[in-house]
Amino acid sequence: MKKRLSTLQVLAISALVVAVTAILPFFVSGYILGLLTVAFYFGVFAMAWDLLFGFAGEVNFGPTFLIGVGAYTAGILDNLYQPPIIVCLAAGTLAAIVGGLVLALPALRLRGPYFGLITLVAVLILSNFVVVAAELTGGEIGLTVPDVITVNADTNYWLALGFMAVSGGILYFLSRSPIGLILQASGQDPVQTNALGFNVSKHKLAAFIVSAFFSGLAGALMVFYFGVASVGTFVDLTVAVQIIVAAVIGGRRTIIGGVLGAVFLIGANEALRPVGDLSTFVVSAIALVVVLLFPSGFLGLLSRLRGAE
Amino acid sequence: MLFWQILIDGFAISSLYALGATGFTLIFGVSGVLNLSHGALMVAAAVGAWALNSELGAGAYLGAAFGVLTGIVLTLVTYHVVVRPLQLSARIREEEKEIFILTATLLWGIMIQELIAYFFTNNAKSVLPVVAGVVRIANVRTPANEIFTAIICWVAIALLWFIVNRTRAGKSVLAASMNPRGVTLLGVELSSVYIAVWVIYGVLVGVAGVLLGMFLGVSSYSAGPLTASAFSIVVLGGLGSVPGSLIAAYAVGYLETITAYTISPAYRTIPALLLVILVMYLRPRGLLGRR
Amino acid sequence: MKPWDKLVRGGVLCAGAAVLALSAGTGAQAQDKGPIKIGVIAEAQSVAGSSIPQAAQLAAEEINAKGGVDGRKVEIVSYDNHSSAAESVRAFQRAVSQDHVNAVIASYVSEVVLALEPWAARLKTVMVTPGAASDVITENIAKNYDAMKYTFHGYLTSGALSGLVCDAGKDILVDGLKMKTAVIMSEDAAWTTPLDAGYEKCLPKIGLKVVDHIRFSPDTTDFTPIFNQIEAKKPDVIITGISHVGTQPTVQWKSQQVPIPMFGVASQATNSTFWKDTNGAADGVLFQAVSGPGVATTEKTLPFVKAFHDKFGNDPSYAGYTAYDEVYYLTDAIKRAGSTNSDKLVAALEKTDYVGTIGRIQFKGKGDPHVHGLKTGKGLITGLFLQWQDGKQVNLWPKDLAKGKLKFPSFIKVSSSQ
Amino acid sequence: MNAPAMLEVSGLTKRFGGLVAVKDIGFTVNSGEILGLIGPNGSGKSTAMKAIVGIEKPNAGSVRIDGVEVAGWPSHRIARLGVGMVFQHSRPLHRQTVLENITLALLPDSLLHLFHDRTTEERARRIAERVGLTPVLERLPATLPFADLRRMEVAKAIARDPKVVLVDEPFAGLTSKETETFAGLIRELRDSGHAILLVDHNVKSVAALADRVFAMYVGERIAEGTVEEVMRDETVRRVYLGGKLETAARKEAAFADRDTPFLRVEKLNVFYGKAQALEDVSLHVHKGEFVSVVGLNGAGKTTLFNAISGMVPYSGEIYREGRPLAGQSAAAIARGGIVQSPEGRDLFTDMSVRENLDMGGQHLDAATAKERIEWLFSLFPILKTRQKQSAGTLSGGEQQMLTIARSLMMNPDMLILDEPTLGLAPVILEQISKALEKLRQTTPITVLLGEQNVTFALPHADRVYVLEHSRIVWEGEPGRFAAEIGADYL
Repeated sequence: MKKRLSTLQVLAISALVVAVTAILPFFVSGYILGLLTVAFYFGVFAMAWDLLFGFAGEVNFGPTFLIGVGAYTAGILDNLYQPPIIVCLAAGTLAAIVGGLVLALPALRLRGPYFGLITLVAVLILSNFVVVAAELTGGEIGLTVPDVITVNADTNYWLALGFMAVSGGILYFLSRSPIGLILQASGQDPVQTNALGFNVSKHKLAAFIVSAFFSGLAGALMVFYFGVASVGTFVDLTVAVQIIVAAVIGGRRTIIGGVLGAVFLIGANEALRPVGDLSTFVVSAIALVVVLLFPSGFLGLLSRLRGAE
Repeated sequence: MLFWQILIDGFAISSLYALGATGFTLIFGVSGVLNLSHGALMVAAAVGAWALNSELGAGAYLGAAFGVLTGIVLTLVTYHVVVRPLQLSARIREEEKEIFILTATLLWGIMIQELIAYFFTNNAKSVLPVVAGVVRIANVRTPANEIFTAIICWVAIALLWFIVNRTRAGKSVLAASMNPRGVTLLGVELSSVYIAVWVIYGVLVGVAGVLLGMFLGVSSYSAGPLTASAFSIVVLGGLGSVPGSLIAAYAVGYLETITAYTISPAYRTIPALLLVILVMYLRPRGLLGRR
Repeated sequence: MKPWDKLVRGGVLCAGAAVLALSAGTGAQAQDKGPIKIGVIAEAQSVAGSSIPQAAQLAAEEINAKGGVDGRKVEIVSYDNHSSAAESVRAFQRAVSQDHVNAVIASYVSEVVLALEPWAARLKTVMVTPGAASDVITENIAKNYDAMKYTFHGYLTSGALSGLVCDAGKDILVDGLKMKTAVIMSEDAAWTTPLDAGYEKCLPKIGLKVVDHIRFSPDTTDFTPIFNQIEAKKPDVIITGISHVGTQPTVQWKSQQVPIPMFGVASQATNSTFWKDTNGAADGVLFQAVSGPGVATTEKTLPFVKAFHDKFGNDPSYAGYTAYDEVYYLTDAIKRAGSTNSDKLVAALEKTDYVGTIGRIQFKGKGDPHVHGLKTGKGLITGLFLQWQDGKQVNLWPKDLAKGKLKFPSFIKVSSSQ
Repeated sequence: MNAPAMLEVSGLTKRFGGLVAVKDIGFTVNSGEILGLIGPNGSGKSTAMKAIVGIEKPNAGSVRIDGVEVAGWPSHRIARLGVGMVFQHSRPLHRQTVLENITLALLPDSLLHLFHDRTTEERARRIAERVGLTPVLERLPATLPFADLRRMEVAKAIARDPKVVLVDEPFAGLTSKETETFAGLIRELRDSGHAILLVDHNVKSVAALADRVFAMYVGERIAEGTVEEVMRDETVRRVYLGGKLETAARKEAAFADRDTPFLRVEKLNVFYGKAQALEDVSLHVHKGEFVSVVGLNGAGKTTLFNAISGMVPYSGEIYREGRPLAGQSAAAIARGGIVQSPEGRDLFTDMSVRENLDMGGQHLDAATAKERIEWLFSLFPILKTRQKQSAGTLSGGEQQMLTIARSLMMNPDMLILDEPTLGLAPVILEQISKALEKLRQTTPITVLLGEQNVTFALPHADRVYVLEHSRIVWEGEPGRFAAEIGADYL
């Protein structure tokens, strides 16, 4: 019988991987760093989504609602008043948490596809709002913010890596903590979990807040990396699809699988540049094959291989 | 005048919504599948019709027929390559199959969309209408194609109603949507019922796609919004309920048209989205939802 | 273009990319002696975008065939941005920090160019856009010239476009057809804000009263209500500002048989495939353009179109013309600057005076609210006014370049005398 | 008794729309006492249980836990106050070990409790030891035998030492040996002072454990008292056994196909995951014979019928007229003439009565179908007047008749009837009973009937099998039933 890795072991292995990736800037080009920077932020999106879906059991088609709210709040604030970036980040995160609460209200009432629709509609309304309130948001052209954190590729990379590592650590720790257990039980069988004496609504609400916190903060940080907030980057359903696909092919209910999925998606898209226009097609096809043949994702595949040894 | 305009224009667009949503809800009602490649299939049908006519000069009728055929073939491929393997998979827990089918059909839709963009660019295309010209109804100049669209939509819906309520095979489909076990116990192979449903769905998708291509035009970008709108209409009406979808399609269609006429075309979709949220809060199972 | 051509071409491109990748390894050392590299970031799947790398490649090959720039070859490195601002930023970073390009030609989408603009400043790399129209691009430069000066607007701004539409409108609509009233119909997008403001200002000046102004969401698919609303105002002409919304307005204009001509900016109409995409609904549509088939705007226009057609099998989009010119004047500026240093290159580009395929190109100077925008007017860029007639784009304006006469489909009722 | 009541229920009422599922129910359970709450399916006992723990909000009445009024509270608060519930079907955490599953139940309902601590784990270990799970602590639930999964559920329910423990169908799916150990476990709980409510179908299954029994039927109390009192109770006897039995069995030797019976089942085994639903079941049915399979709920009747109908995978053999049925699809078996009228009825609720019948007669030509419908209307006259009504709006009895009629439309060689009496009023039972008798007298049809209601099962039967805990424990003529095994059926 195979023994699962303990939380500490996983954190140790992850720390090692992070340490190795941290010295990458001394070896690889700025371009690959830029690629990984984006992949790390996407990884955080995917991990935050996994907390909601994999643990709390909420099918959220609109992770970009939380991300978009965070990103645009931070961007608009910077554009209007140019406070220190840290203030913008805090405001974006806060707004995303409020968004998370708004989203959580129907989630406590609706199940499955019905809640899924609400999240979808939330994204559509947000993107409509961005276009309609073009004065404030820059419309579908996008909002260019005056400040970025830094233009140095190495610094940006380390920032994203650090943020991803810390977020991943916290989310993973939470998922393995007593709260993670309760959340998972709530997602699987809310009636029984209630009867065990747990306030399922309270825990789900907490999951929404945590997920919104990381989604919003990551979104806000990414605004100050790109220097621009646009519907196509932060809100659009295609971005939501990428996040969900990253989390699913990385391995659901693993938290850290989301990072693997994100790095794979963005890396594959890049590696496939030679096939030109077909790269998205090929990446989708690979992801579909993973979903069809390896339903537990990369991490599931990995643990199967380990089990076979 | 404005009243008549809204009435007539709203009717055509609503009929089209209704036809698109009917197939979507039928497939959910019978086999429990939410097919997120719905929009991509519709676009593929429309582009098929467009391509045969524009690239090979086949004419409007042949083009439309080819478009519908494209829809049917791709729908069956969707079922056999994407949906069926997941439904049969022993490695995925039953309660997780829903999210897997959602993800897989989503990816499949993107693949179709990308292939269309690759071969035919993502420019918007409109299918050559079978009928051209305009007609005056109640002093509103209405394109003949709009009337044609509404008629075909209703003919298709009526035909569907007839098949489902008046033929043996159709009855089995209807029965299976209420109780698949009951159908099996009466000696009807569920697997053939499923194939029949997917074929019907394919026809509906094909016809809706081609009509959409004639009426409004499509591009590979339309796939996502089309799926989203079918999804909202179907959930609004109550998942699996065909009459519910019809009502929801008209509610959304008219709400959009009224907004476009009386407020501003820029806000067209917003009230409909708010309506969805409102209904979800008041009636969490949709207008006519049962489960 | 036929699908199988594309497959073959895809194969060739793959092979080319492999060779490029190999040669890049050896060439990266000798920066100043190696080839001049120009990055092209564009939307490969759209008709307007796909011409950009093709036209740039054509220009580079022509320059190289004549011995290059001071002996240095010109090399185009292209990136597909999938119409996404985020992917464009990534491509821009890659172009600068990995592929060490000397300048970038980027996109026809304003969203993308605006996203890249700060990066051009941060990475101090010259960027020219062949097709974006937003006035904000140049306004940004004016606001903070020293930082933002690396961006050049190689296409007309919306404000400039509205002026050109009015110029043509005066001759064709007011003088020619005695029209008096107009409705402005434009998509609700940032690029149309200055365009509409321009229309509102210049249309009354040429004698067209604006009786209504309709802005609609770029996601609109059903235009019936919009056309009905316009018709109710009984204007003589619809002045358009449409791009992202695609072919739908045109198709429904025809199917609904709206008896009022459309005139103005309609980016999709400039594509040679527009007739096919709209099943001929384009017939009679009037649109502003910087170039047109068979129209010798300058002596370079027709040879370019021919070469492009021979090489790629279709006609270039409007962004193709500008991208082609941009490679020429970029390399020319590098030659004049005697260096690929970005600051020297900016200085040289500002002195550009180059006759390209769309006219004589000069940039507005420091101090202008639209610094680094193209100068327009007689002797510089006047633009054209074309009409779709029987599957062809026919130029009507200016008169000296006209190739045909105004002609409307039967459902259009031009009757300004009522 | 002098001890204060730990659980005190009075006037408890729960309505679903127009249906009154629980009507004015009241009872008490003291600490150190086991009360059996029994009632046939549909009697409202599960709803009563859910209303007590707060999963369903009661419409009226009071529920007191150790004196505290909790009616209407959310279930997590009731649980925190000291109510543990052992669910019949539960979904444990698949990716967590048994130990972690038990630890879950010990966690505080707090968002600030972020670290696992040793003491909680120690407590979890002790609880596991108490229920006998120590050897499997580190295993995943999916690898456990079914009995251990039930133990784990008990461990979770008692983890925080609740005052009241509710157990839903304590012995369903357990073998007799496992049942014994499990009963021992529950007894221990009682002896350590818990108040225990066992919810089950009949007296017998809780007889050995319960100190008192409370019996329900269609939402109402019918009897209360010691096991012996309730077993003697007239109403209970009528509900479970009915009146006196008259049988009219034909001798087995009278059937022509003695060597190769119409249906032969041999060493049938069926598993649902870990739980064994059928164990080495063998039986046979002759052509034209009427065979009843008698067994309590959960004994395996439905599983047996579903195996014959090809709807669940099995090991062993099922022969029809000497040829194996394995490999045929469920629909093909039905088309071949073995038609099931299922327990859950599986009607097409939005279709009319007539349409439901038409669905059954799909393969018939129009004339034959018409003839058959006429015949069925003579068998069930009420259906004729309800022709246009949609099936979902029929009463339970009418639905049952429609289900049987729909199966008969298939013109079956053999009709499998699964629990046709479930939740029906006695007057309806009589009508159905008459129809079956008519069927038996006037047609050559073979019938395999599954029933927990002995009164209904015996009169028509030529032969009877008794199924208990997944096994056939008795076989014989109905006349011998009462004397040999009848007492088990209360």
